[in-house]
Amino acid sequence: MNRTFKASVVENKKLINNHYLITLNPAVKIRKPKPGNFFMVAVDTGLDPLLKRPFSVHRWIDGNFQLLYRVVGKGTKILSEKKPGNVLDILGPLGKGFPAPKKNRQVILVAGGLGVAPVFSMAENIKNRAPLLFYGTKTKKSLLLIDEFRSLGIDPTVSTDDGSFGTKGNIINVLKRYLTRNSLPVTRYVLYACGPEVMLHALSHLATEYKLKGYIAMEQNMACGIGTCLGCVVKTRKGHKRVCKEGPVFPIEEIVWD
Amino acid sequence: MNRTFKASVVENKKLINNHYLITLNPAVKIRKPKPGNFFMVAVDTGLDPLLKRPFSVHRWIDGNFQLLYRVVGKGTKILSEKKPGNVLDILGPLGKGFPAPKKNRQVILVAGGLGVAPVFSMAENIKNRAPLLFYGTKTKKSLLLIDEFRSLGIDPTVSTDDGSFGTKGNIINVLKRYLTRNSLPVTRYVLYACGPEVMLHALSHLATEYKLKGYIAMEQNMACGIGTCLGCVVKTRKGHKRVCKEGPVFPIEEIVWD
Amino acid sequence: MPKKKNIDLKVQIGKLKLKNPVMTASGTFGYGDEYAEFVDLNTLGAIVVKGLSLKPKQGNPPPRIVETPSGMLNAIGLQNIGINSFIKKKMPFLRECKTRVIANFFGDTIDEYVKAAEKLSSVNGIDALEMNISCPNKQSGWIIFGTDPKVTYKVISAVRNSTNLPLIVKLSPNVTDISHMARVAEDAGADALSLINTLSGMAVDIQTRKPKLANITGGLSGPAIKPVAIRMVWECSKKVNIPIIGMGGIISSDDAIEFLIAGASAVAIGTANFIHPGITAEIIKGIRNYMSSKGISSVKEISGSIKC
Amino acid sequence: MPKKKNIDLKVQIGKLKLKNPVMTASGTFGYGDEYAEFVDLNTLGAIVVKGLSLKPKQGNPPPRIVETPSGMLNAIGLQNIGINSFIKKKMPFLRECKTRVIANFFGDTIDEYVKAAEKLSSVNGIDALEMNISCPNKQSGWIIFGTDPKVTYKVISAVRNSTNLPLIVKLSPNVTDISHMARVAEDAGADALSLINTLSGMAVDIQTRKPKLANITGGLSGPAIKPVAIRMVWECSKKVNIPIIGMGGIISSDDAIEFLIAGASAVAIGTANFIHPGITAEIIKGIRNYMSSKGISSVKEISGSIKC
Ligand SMILES: Cc1cc2nc3c(=O)[nH]c(=O)nc-3n(C[C@H](O)[C@H](O)[C@H](O)COP(=O)(O)OP(=O)(O)OC[C@H]3O[C@@H](n4cnc5c(N)ncnc54)[C@H](O)[C@@H]3O)c2cc1C
Ligand SMILES: Cc1cc2nc3c(=O)[nH]c(=O)nc-3n(C[C@H](O)[C@H](O)[C@H](O)COP(=O)(O)OP(=O)(O)OC[C@H]3O[C@@H](n4cnc5c(N)ncnc54)[C@H](O)[C@@H]3O)c2cc1C
Ligand SMILES: Cc1cc2nc3c(=O)[nH]c(=O)nc-3n(C[C@H](O)[C@H](O)[C@H](O)COP(=O)(O)O)c2cc1C
Ligand SMILES: Cc1cc2nc3c(=O)[nH]c(=O)nc-3n(C[C@H](O)[C@H](O)[C@H](O)COP(=O)(O)O)c2cc1C
Ligand code: FES
Ligand code: FES
Repeated sequence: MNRTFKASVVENKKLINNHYLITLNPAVKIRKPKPGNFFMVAVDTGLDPLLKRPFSVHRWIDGNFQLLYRVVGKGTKILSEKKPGNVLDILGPLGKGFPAPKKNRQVILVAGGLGVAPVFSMAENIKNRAPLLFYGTKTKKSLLLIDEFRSLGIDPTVSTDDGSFGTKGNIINVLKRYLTRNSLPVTRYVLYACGPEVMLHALSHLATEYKLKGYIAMEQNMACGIGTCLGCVVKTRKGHKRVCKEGPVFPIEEIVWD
Repeated sequence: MNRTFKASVVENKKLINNHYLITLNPAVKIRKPKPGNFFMVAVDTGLDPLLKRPFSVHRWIDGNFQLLYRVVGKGTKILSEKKPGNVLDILGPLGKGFPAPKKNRQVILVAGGLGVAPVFSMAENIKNRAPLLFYGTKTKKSLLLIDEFRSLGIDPTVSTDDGSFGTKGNIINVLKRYLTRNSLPVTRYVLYACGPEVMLHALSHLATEYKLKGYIAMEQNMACGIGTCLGCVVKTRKGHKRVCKEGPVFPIEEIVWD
Repeated sequence: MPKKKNIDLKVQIGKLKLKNPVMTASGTFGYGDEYAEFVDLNTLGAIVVKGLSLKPKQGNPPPRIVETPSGMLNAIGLQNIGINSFIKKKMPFLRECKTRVIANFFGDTIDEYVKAAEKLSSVNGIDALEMNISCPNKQSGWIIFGTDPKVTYKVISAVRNSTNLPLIVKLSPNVTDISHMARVAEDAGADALSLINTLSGMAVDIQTRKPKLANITGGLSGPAIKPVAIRMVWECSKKVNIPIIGMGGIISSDDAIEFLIAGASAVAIGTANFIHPGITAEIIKGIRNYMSSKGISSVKEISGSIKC
Repeated sequence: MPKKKNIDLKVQIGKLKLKNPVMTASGTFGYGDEYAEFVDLNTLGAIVVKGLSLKPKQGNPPPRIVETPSGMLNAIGLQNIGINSFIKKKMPFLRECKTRVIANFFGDTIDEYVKAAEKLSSVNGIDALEMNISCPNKQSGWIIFGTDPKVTYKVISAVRNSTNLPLIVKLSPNVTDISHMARVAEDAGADALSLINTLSGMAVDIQTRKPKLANITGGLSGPAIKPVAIRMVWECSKKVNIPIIGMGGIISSDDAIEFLIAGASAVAIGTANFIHPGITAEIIKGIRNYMSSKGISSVKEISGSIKC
């Protein structure tokens, strides 16, 4: 199955300020993406913007897929203006997704901001494993998918920077407190996280401190999405690795932070 | 009244193969364009295509205006994909339109191909002067507006390159034959023409030969449309003149052909 | 961050004081008058007029412009009405504008440069000169003045000695080491540098197999060249002590601010005027908003503030 | 015009015979394998691999790429697996492809260039070498090999003397007179020229005031640079007798044909591979259609057919 295809917009819905959920219908049958996989999306037909934009798969529903995105620059702005019927050029699914958790592990999902998009996809996949979810955002208004998580049987532990919902403060501290209060041996936990760099960085400190294992999804500017431009590398203990190819999901201990 | 404005697409209708009629509704009240005036249209919001595209005003209907255009390159392709509700950035009306014909003159309108767009606008304006229309196209299928001309009381004399409608051959020859068969003194005629360069060139030869006066609408690549880039000049007997400012309509004898 | 109330947009280019750092790029704003309908000219930092020569010039035959991806090529061929007509027909209007007027000029020979500079220097209402050295030099086989350091030095010092007005030298970007040319210009007495002029480029019609411009090659401008321009401003600002006017592809206040951060003291808006005739005023507003939201009181604090 | 049936796409670059003029540009096609899914590699004129050095290179820290209007800046820093790993891990696959394999390489010193060339020349399945001289020269203060004619001549002749393979020299476009550099390369023994490499550029984040690339500056590629590339191909093709491989912003067969008309004998597709991984095959098809519709039987007739 070719990974270059066209997909038409089924729906492009504003969820909250600047956040959109787009549903795409591929013109051909495509591979089913795994949680943590991503698609490169050409938001327009001209030569500006030039490059495709990477977005994590959020949901896969009967051959259609959904992306959850935030308007941050010109590409996402243009994407937000797309209407049902518009057709987009897409490449994917790409990258290495989240590996399945080993048996007997207590899965801890950690989402920061829009990192919730792929984390939800993972949650859906392993809902029968009763994962825990730690989810932090700036403020109550930017919380997404709470009902959807609940309908998977997951009750999110939430924190907001301004305290407008859940605990006030950052979610890694909330997770830390949870771990200190809990008696399970750390080897029983496994982390699956996606969020802003500062959150992942803090999580990696926590993981080192508590000797936790787990996986994080990284972001980096991308040109090709298929491993050839070498543009998207991150520093790892084994040298530069490509987010689009060896990632976006990496074992948490592998990443070297500046 | 500012000549930079936004207009929303009311309708964007394919007339025949590659030819479209777009109806635009300005967001603010704009100056009423004259026949021969043109608008610069930004077909998209990105930086490619970069420049606005020039289009002659075709019709003005109660504050809305229509452009008649052909898909020839990337800008017009994108324009043809616009849907009702899409909003375009526009500059205009621009340029010098066709001057009103002097009293007692027999107006001869000459249109080649899509040159019919502004010629129709002129015809509408002076329909009470019983103008003659000579209209040439490649083939019967590319003839436009025949009914509309008739409803103005004008019965077009048509030629097609392939003879599929009207006389076979080019319209300037048809006009020439008409003139040779007619007894009106040449000073009674005045030409108003728009069409491909080769047609206008041939018309200017005819005008010289028959000492006919008249006006032709020229085209040239444009950047600004308001006279500042000096990009759109044509050679005239008085040096380079700007199509966007001194034109697009020029006295026929003024243009110097290579 | 607290929103600032007192925003100081004033900048100084040599002796020349501007109310704000936003100027127009030569050749893209005519002689100012055509734009009066779209932007309040009094709000501009300066108007730089279309390049002038001693005698009027017809310029190149058409076609003179062609669009390219996020850019355009032009080969106007420096068409202009000549200095005399400019003084007579355009200066009366420009003198009334509450902004600085900068006369861009050029010549075919060093002598023509000097004469043009002298003539323009005596005109009431011209606040500074910008000399365009991206023009072919008749005396050395029509090689561009601005690409041979020795010729560059010679023509600039000659002009320097013939005017007391602030002298801005507009460098050609089509060189191996722009910072070297910048130093040459500084040594020769330039009060400021404008960069960049257009990149030399070309386009071919694959149907006719003819160049799309009658002149064959032309100058590439617009957003496409911005990364090259930013790099050159940055390189030069590290090497010279005179102020730099940055230009090349500015289409928004973000772009203008990028040039300032990279090392420019002021910016000029070119091709963007063709696309949005009111863009200059919007860019001034955008710089003000940026400063306000960041709590920056003087635009001078932005210039060269890049953190490498 | 009658539609042609017999379309001959074959071209020759020095001794190197290609089945068609469409190659991949170094650094944009990896070592070929990643693209096998998107394009039948056997249909390509040649695969030019990512630039190789004697020892593996880590390259620059991220961020390494940033989009610009109709273009992108990259500062990969020549990350590569090194010649030994390339031979062991990548050549077995490439040897099986029914296309030409061109090894792009570079060094920090003339000696490294020579050693790399020698090593690559002994490898079964490598059909030609492309030397990238847009790299800093350790021995002369990290100034680019390709910007100083004397150094350029020296490094090319040294490599020339150490290989019998067709030697393609990839010129740096960041010079005042590209046609002079082209003649220098020809004199030094190059069998063909590749042009252009990326233009030096830069972008700054106005929020953080930091360069958007960790390396500060990077190379500009993509459609934005096409007009500069076309102009350089045209200028050089008038001055040298060796064939030119044109590249810089090709995104369609129309672009490729434009390069051929301007004077290129073959073309290379770079940044476009990132956007449409199957683009190379489409461009070959497009050239064929153009020839068919124009009644052109050999692609060689197109090369340099510009009418000025
Ligand atoms: C593997 C991966 C998955 C992602 N998943 C999502 C998602 O599910 N939802 C979502 O909203 N965003 C996601 N992002 C981030 C998203 O790709 C960027 O927000 C988007 O590319 C910004 O484009 P722009 O044109 O609006 O912004 P601009 O700032 O105008 O973009 C300029 C350039 O920078 C690149 N860029 C900017 N920000 C990022 C970023 N954070 N990561 C990578 N490239 C960037 C763009 O692709 C473009 O090339 C993901 C990124 C990666 C790498
Ligand atoms: C005063 C005037 C009035 C016009 N009126 C009409 C009209 O009513 N209907 C219509 O279909 N066309 C009209 N044209 C031509 C129209 O502007 C071009 O067909 C259009 O710009 C092509 O854009 P593109 O992006 O599709 O083509 P491309 O070839 O991709 O355009 C590339 C560049 O060339 C310019 N260009 C290409 N062809 C022309 C041309 N013939 N004239 C000027 N610039 C050109 C474009 O504006 C653009 O900058 C008019 C032109 C002028 C100057
Ligand atoms: C149509 C046109 C005409 C120009 N004429 C001149 C000129 O007469 N003198 C000059 O110094 N620069 C001239 N320039 C160069 C601009 O002033 C400016 O340096 C260049 O276009 C880059 O800026 P931009 O990308 O914002 O347009 C001209 C540019 C264009 C596009
Ligand atoms: C990400 C990237 C990596 C590149 N790496 C190399 C390289 O290793 N060696 C080289 O000679 N050129 C390299 N280039 C330059 C290209 O081969 C090509 O000359 C340039 O990108 C212009 O072509 P384009 O506009 O089609 O991309 C690289 C370009 C890009 C974009
Ligand atoms: S995006 Fe090109 S290697 Fe990852
Ligand atoms: S289009 Fe700029 S002067 Fe006419």
